[in-house]
Parts: sequence; structure tokens; C-alpha cells
Amino acid sequence: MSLNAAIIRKDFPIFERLIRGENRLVYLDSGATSQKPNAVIDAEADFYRQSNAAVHRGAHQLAEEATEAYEGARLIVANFLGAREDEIIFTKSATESLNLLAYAMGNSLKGDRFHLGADDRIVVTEMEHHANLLPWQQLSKRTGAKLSWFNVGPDGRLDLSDVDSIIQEDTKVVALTHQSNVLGTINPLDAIVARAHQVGAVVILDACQSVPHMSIDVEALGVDFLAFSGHKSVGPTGVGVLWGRSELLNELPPFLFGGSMVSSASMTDATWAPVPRKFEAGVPNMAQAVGLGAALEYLENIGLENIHAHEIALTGRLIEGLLEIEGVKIFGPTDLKMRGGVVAFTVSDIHPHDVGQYLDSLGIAVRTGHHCAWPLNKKFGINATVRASIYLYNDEADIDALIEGVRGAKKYFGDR
Amino acid sequence: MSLNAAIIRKDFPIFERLIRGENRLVYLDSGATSQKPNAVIDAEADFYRQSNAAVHRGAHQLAEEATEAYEGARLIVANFLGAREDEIIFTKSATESLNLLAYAMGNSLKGDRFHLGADDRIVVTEMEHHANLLPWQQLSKRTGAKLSWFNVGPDGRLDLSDVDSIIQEDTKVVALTHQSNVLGTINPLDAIVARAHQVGAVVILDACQSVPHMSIDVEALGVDFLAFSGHKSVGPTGVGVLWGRSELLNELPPFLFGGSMVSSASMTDATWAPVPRKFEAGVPNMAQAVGLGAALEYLENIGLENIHAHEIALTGRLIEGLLEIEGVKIFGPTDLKMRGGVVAFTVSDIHPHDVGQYLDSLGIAVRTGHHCAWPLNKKFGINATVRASIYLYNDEADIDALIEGVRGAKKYFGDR
Amino acid sequence: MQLDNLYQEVILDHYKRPEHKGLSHLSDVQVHHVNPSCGDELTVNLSLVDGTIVLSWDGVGCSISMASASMMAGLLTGKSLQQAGEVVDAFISLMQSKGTQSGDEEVLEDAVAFAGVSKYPARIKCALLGWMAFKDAAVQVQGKKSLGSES
Amino acid sequence: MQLDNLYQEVILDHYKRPEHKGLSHLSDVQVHHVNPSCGDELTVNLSLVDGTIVLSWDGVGCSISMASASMMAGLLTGKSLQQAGEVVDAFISLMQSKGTQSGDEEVLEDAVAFAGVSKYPARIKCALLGWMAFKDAAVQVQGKKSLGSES
Ligand SMILES: Cc1ncc(COP(=O)(O)O)c(C=O)c1O
Ligand SMILES: Cc1ncc(COP(=O)(O)O)c(C=O)c1O
Repeated sequence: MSLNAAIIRKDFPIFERLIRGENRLVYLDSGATSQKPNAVIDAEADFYRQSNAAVHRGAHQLAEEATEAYEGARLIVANFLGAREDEIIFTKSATESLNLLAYAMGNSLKGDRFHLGADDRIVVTEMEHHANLLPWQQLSKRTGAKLSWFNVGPDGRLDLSDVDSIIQEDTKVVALTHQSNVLGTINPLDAIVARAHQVGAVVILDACQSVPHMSIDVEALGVDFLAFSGHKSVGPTGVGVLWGRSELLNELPPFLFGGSMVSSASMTDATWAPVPRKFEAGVPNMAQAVGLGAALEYLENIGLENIHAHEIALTGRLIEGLLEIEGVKIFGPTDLKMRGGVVAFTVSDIHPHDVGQYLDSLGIAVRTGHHCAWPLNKKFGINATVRASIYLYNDEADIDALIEGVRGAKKYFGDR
Repeated sequence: MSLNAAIIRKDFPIFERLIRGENRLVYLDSGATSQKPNAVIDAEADFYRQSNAAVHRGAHQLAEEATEAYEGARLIVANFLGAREDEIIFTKSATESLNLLAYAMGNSLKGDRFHLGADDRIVVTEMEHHANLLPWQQLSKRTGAKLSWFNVGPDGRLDLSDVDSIIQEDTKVVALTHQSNVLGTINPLDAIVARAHQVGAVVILDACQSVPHMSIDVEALGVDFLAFSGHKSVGPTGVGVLWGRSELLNELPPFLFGGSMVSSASMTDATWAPVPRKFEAGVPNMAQAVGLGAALEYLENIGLENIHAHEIALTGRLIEGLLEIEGVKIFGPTDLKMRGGVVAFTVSDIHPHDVGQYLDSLGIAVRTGHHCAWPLNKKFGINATVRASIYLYNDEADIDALIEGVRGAKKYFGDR
Repeated sequence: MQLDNLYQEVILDHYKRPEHKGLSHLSDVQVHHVNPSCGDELTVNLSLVDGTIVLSWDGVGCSISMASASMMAGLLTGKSLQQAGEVVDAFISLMQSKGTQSGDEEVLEDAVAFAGVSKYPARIKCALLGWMAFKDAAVQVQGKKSLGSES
Repeated sequence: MQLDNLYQEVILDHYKRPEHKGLSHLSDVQVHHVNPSCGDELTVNLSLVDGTIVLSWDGVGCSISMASASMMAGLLTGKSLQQAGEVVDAFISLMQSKGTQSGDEEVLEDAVAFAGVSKYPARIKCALLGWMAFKDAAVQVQGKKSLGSES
């Protein structure tokens, strides 16, 4: 069954507004953040209007209802990922989810499974978003653990020719992205997961660019931890998810300290509540978690398979159209089997900012810059690209507008 | 000018609902979380409907508008506290704000101002919420820094008889609450701030229970850092604030690592963006920050002085009414000059849970338990109390309902 | 009053006059449980005498947790571990029923009075506090006995 | 087209044919600035010859940042540090005007063409990149010169 973007757009009120005068909004920046359907906006608002209270705390009806709504959202997320409820931790963002892991490991004591020292190694890749590079880079600095990485080839794919020599015996953590937010590359995981588990390392997946766009089952992926952000999944800002295997979350020390995460506390000592509470200190982002639940239900109603197929079809149209324009260079694989709907490109020697600004004047929203992946940009010898990213509400007309817009930009900056 | 709670309640849609059958909602749990006015709910929703985009990132109109909304909220918070814009950091909660400080200090290198080691000391108090105790307790464990604390006397006030011997020369951090979330005590700060600065320590104020309820000016307080939560200030869940003096924030290493907080990054190294960006990694909780802006504007329109006076009047009525009931014991000062509108009490030997449940059956929402301050509870030799907390939408009828309810609970559990 | 559904007469009676309360001097195992959300504490002393349960308990807590422990002690005393296990399972399932079950009086006797608790999610933990402590104790006592029989 | 307000003819001209671009071999100070949000980079070489400014620059960046650096170099070359400071201040204030100023042609000459940029908050940093680098360089060169005169 295919998906009707025109009908879907009706669920997203932002598409009613006009941009830079009388232009309709062609939103191709969902890789940065997605737009929100009414179902999500209303779920947050209704929480405030109907059931707002501190969860897990009061003995009154509102607190009961708030708890039910919040824990209900946890169940939705768990089902969405094929996980167990107590394996879902609500954070404020994928960035926090990944930092949580790095800091919690940093809190491990010597002898603990997750303790890192000079004899240990962390492995990342050259295509990581800063959110999945810097926490590990800095943890490596704090603990003395070595940092290695998989290189990215000129084709925009990880060089997996020698997995065994990069994931060495001393490796404890392998952190990588599921889909590059610049190249669109979807990384194959099997060889990495197999090798990591062979040496006793855990695999941490940055699924920011995949969870919103394709059907994910954590068991099938075989990874040990997974992070994503609500705001890229038609959900609210201010909420992210960390999924982890139960037994690992149980072993992992806590990260943020505060209310609701202790089992007992004295002035000098404390013991921790069971997972997931151990990792959710303080009054949580309740309305946002509830909104995220509504978002994932919205996506599931449409069907992740449908969404993925729709995006891939549009991606093919976009790549084809762009490649017909002289001077356009696409970074990342052009084979649709290896990629998702994020397309980064340059247009002759016109600066991406200028291309983006020109597109903006037509109502077309793209992102320009390094997309928080400096090392990858340096690898390709560039400072910036234009990035179009596709989601369920986009349609052929959006793609064609972008292609036309790029032609226009070439004229505007080149031939004037 | 006094405040008309009946009119204010019209701004808060939750008061339209009924509790446990046909009871009107008597919400006396604002110390846990406050209710939200339409202005806040709409501000969040409108952000999603009108200007949703990733801030600081895109070269398109939505991104510009989102940035303006988000930075506009920062300015509102700054003005609200009498601070500078670049001194305001948006976090997810006060809990995160306080953990940010503890972890950032933990990231300081030897020789840095904020570096802590076995020769240093952290001072807290016995009345801290876990959110302002555990981060310091655990930092002390990680770094070897000593942990000391101010005791709480039987009157529910800090024992300040010997400030100089508690804040010793080796003290680098003094972290304390502005108002106790159990006792209601408002702590006098002058002597502590003076002594802390004398020995070169920074003073960190947990202002969760004060910022929403009284006019605060950080300069006048003289502290160095201050934390509060949006959700207790009629703002959204999922947003908190850390304020810090510019020069201190500049010196402090970052906490969460990720996008938008670097100035440059390679695989093995990174440099940091200027404050406040350095502390705001990733796509921020934009809609919630905007909602918090609307919340603080709402409070300012009513006037913090008016709110405070209103709450103090109701607090007096409540304390008086409760003390007339045989067997009721109030924890904390009864002198209204020393306290805010949080009142914790026990009723004979009826368990607080049972009292709370009885009140709930009448539509009265209070909190029961240890209120995330175990050490304080132990100090008073109790496991739990009933806590009523007052806010701008409460009125005399709410107070009288609670007092009547307590009488009823006594009868229900005692005389049946 | 709706509340009477939660606080049945028999619950308040047990609360005011708890049974088997006060820890016996001798026990095979002792288990201490805490409800971190309210600070309630409960200790169970469990012995097996000729294969039947001897139970005493003590604690501080709300009417629900205290009355539930009191009834539990009465119900389980004199039973075998296996019989007790069935009662425990029946009680737990009643607590998780969200108000849809009324409980099997054959098995739970007076403890069916707790059916109303299952509609108050925040109180289910209170009602289960003693039962969970017993469950732990039962596992431990079994371990101990089987060790003992080996030696 | 609204966009023409931002990309004035003269801006695109400077972008395509930048002036004073390419670093001179000799300079009293060299300053390198980066715009972290887009990765644009710009280097300024500043010398003071008999108290007047000699300026060259190089960099990679968008039309706005490159054209702005080009015009800046033209405007400031030959001026004293003090005169240059006034021009820089005028330009910065124009950039912060959110579209409310049109700029003083007496002072800014062709650089008034950047008035349109002030309506695009995301681009103001681009327009200021070269100017901020110059500002830094000016401070450094002054420090150096006064050190020099002391020795
Ligand atoms: C005094 C005090 N400090 C800290 C906190 C923690 O705030 P939050 O849970 O919003 O992070 C609270 C409220 O729970 C509080 O009352
Ligand atoms: C691949 C990837 N990882 C991590 C992040 C960080 O997500 P957030 O900013 O929502 O924390 C992003 C998006 O910015 C991303 O695209």
C-alpha cells in the first residue's frame, strides 16, 4: 500500500503557513527535526489539560492518571522497538541518551563490566554525528581508553574490510550510527555486531536517522543499546529514548542523580531503584513522553514499511534529478539499497549557504553546513554541503521543486 | 494588590475536570508540579504549528523563526532572574541543572578552578532534596573531595551557629536549597554566601521552590549558580534552567557532548563554542523553552509579589487551621516570615498514605511520602508526611477543604 | 462512600489489631523489604516446622500494607510452602486485576477484601509489601533446607 | 525577487571578483577566524605602514562572507586604525539593525549593500566574519606596536 502525502500533510498544521511571501512550505529538513501532526500536539496539550501531575509520587487521582499516561508511553515505545518495557529509558534527546551511556560507564568502578581504563578500547566510525563521537572521545580522554574508528571510503560507506583488526580483543564499546545523517548510508551491522560480541564488547547504535523511517526490531538488529530522538520522529522536542538490554542496564551505574531514582539514601550513601527508574532522576518530561507515544502510534498507523518505501521512491527521484544538473555532486551512495532519504550535495562552487538561501526564498527548507559531522566533512575535503532530507509528508512536487530550485540557484549565482 | 484565584483558575483548564466522581479539584501538590495555564499550553502548541525547526542550524525561514522564539525565551528567563542572556542555560530540569554542575566540575582538569580532589570540600545541608544532595555526594565519592553539611534543628531551620567551621578554607562548593520542599523553610543566604566567597567557594542555589513563588534577583542573592524547573513554575515539563555567572560558566568545562556545542572537532579532539551553546548539546527542548518563556511572562503579569503575598496568607490560614486539630504535627517553622507555602504534617498515628487517600476521595490532591529528602525524614525520625503545597490558583476554600478533610480522615481511620 | 471499597471494614480491623505481628525469636530466615516510594518497612520471619509454615512479621506502614501483612500471616501459617505459593499467586493476580476480579474466597478468605485496592495503582505496592517479602523468604528457606538436607 | 535585497548586485560582484584576496607575504599580524555553524574560514593579514592599514585576506565561504571581506579590505586599506574602527563600528551596527537602518554611505560606501543581510539573522555572522577577524587583528597589532615602541 502506498502512502498519500497530500492527505498526510493535512495532519500537520505547519503546512498551512506560507513562507517568504506566498510560497508553500517545501520542508526538506526532517533530518534536523521533523514536523508534528495534530495528534502529537494534542497529546501533549491534553496531558496538561487533563492529567498533569508528578508521576510515581502522589496518592491522588491526577498522579495515578499521569503515571498511567507516562508508563503507557513507555509501553508504546517498547512495542515499537520490539523491546521490553523496563528496557526503555526516557531522556531529553538522543544526545542525552548517548552521553548517559558514556557517563554511566565512566561511573563504573574498577572490576565492573563497564569500567574503562588504559587497557580498554572504544571503537567508533568516521561518519558519526558529534553526538555519537564526542561523548566517546571525551570518555576516552577521561579514562585513558584507546579510541579507534572505522574509516569511510570515497563511496560514503564504512570500510569493513578489516573488522577484526579494528575491533580488537581489548574493545569494550563499539558505537556507530545506523544511518549517516550526511551521506544517508545505512550501515550493515551483522559483521560488526558479531565481532564486537566475540570480544565481549557492547554495540551502541545511534538510530536517530533510522527509527523514524524504517521498521526497527532491536532483537533482529542484535545491538545492545540504541538511541533516538522524539523530535525527528514526528514527536515533541525535549524527549529521547535509550533502549538497552535489561541485564546490561541492570549492571550499568546511574547517570543523573536525584529524586525517584534511589532505593534508599543517606547523607553519604545511596542505593538505586530498579531500571528504568534508576536512569530517570527527577520529575520526568511527562508530556513529551506522552507526545512521543502518540507520535509512534501515528507512524505505526501509517506503517513504517509504507513510509520507508515512500521515502526511497522520492530519494531515487531526487538523486536522479540532481545528477542531471551539471556541477552537482552527491556525497554518499547513490544505490537506493544502501541508503535512506538524506541527500547531501554541492552545486558547482556555489557555497551551500547561498544555495540554501536561494531555496529558502522559494519556500524550500533544506539544511546547509557540516551537519555536526566535522570529521566526515574533512575526510571529503569540504566545509559544507546542502542537505535535503525526506519524510512521510513530502511528495514528488517537493522533490521537483528542489531540483528546479537548484537549477535556479545555479543561474542566480552563476549567470547573473 | 491582591490576587483573585477564582479568575486565575479560569486560565488553567485542568480545573474544569472533576475528581473521583463529582468533586472539584483541590490541587495542593504544586510543590511536586504545578498546573499549566492556556498561555503555556498554547505557546508550546503554536511553536509546533508555526515555527518548528531546528534552531541555530538551518538557513531557512522556519529555522530563523524557531531560533528567534527560542532565544526570545532565553531573554525572558534572563530578565526574570535579573541576569544576562548568555548566563541562561536551558536544561531538561533542575535535576539536570544540578547534575550538569557536578559533572562539569568532575570534568575539570587538575589546576582548573573547579577541579576537586581529596584536599577539597563540598558543603551541602541536611534538608536538601535528593537532586541537590546526590550529585554532590557522588561527586565527592568520585573525586575524593570531602562532604560536609549544615544540620537542621528541631525547628526545621538550618543550624547556622557555626558557619565558619562548616565552610572551611578547603571548601570549593556550597550547594543548598533556597526553600525546603518539605519544611517550607526559606534559608537565609547572606552569612553562607559571605563565608563561601571568603574561602573562594562558589554557592549553588537550588531555587526549585522559590523561583516560582517569589521575586528573585540573582545579583541581590549574591549566589553564583541557580537552578530551577519549568514544570513547577506553571511551565512545561521537560525544561529547566541553570543560571551561572558569566565568568564562571566560561571557565566551567562542558557536560553533555554533541552537536552545536563545539567550535571545532576532529576524531580525537574538540574545542567548545561560547556559553551558553557550550552547555546545550543537540537539538534543544525548543517548544518547552518557549513554553517556559510564556509561563514566566504569565507569572510576571500577575506579579510575583502578589503571588507571594497570596500564598503566605493562605499558608497562615492552613497552619492555623491544622494546629487546631488534635494530633496534627507540622514539620518546619510556623513563623510565616521564615517559610513559604509548603506545609508538611502528620495526623496522629494515621499513616500519611491513608490520609492522602482519604483526601483524594474528596478531590483534594496532596503528596505523601518522604518527598525525596530521606536524610531529612530520618533526622525527624519519620518515614513520611502529608505535604500540602500552595500556589497562585489556590484559595481559602481549598485551604478550608483540606482542614475539613484532615478532620474527616481522623474520624474515618480513628473512630470507625 | 467510594473509599469504603478500598478500606473495607476487615482491612481497617486488621490494621488496628494486626495478627502475628511482632517478630518471633527464632526463624529460619528473616527478610526485610522497603517500599522506596513511601519509606514503609516490613520484616518477615519465616520458619518451616515439619514442612509447615510458621510466620511472624513486623513493620511500619499504611493501613493497606499492615492489614495485608496481617492477613497474609494468618492465611499462610500452617500451610506447606507449595500451598502458600498458590495463595500468594492468587493474591498477586488479584492485585494486578485493575478491579476486574473479585478474588477467590476459597483461597484468599478475608483477603478478597483487597480487591478494591487493585483499582488504585499507587496502593498495589502497599498491599503486596508483605507478600513480596514472604516470597523472598520462601525462596531463601527452600535454598537453606535443600542445603541442609545435603549436608 | 525578495532575495535581491540580500544578494545585491555589488555583493555578487565582489563575490565573483574579490579584492585584496590572497595573503600578502608580509604582515604584522595574521588572524584566522572560523564560523563554526557553517565551517567557513577566513584569514586576515594586517600590517601598519606609517600608521596606515595594509590589508589582505583569504578564505572559503559563502558569497556574503567573501564579498563582505572583499569590501572591508577595500574600505579599510589606507585608513588609520582609528578611522577603521569607526567604519567597523558602523558596519556592525548596520548588521544588528534588523533591517531598520540603510547604512551611512559616507562611511560604508558600497558596503551599505549589506543592509539587507540584517534581516536574515542566520547570515549576519557570515557578513561579520571578516570584520571580526580584522577587529581581532587590530587589537593585536596595536599591542605589538606599543610593545615595539617600548623596546
Ligand atoms: C527543592 C527541590 N529541588 C530539586 C527538585 C527537582 O526538580 P525536578 O524533579 O524538576 O528536576 C525538586 C522537585 O522535585 C525540589 O523540590
Ligand atoms: C545521526 C544523528 N545522531 C545524533 C543526533 C542528535 O540528536 P539530538 O540533537 O536530537 O539529540 C542527530 C541529529 O541531530 C543525528 O542525526
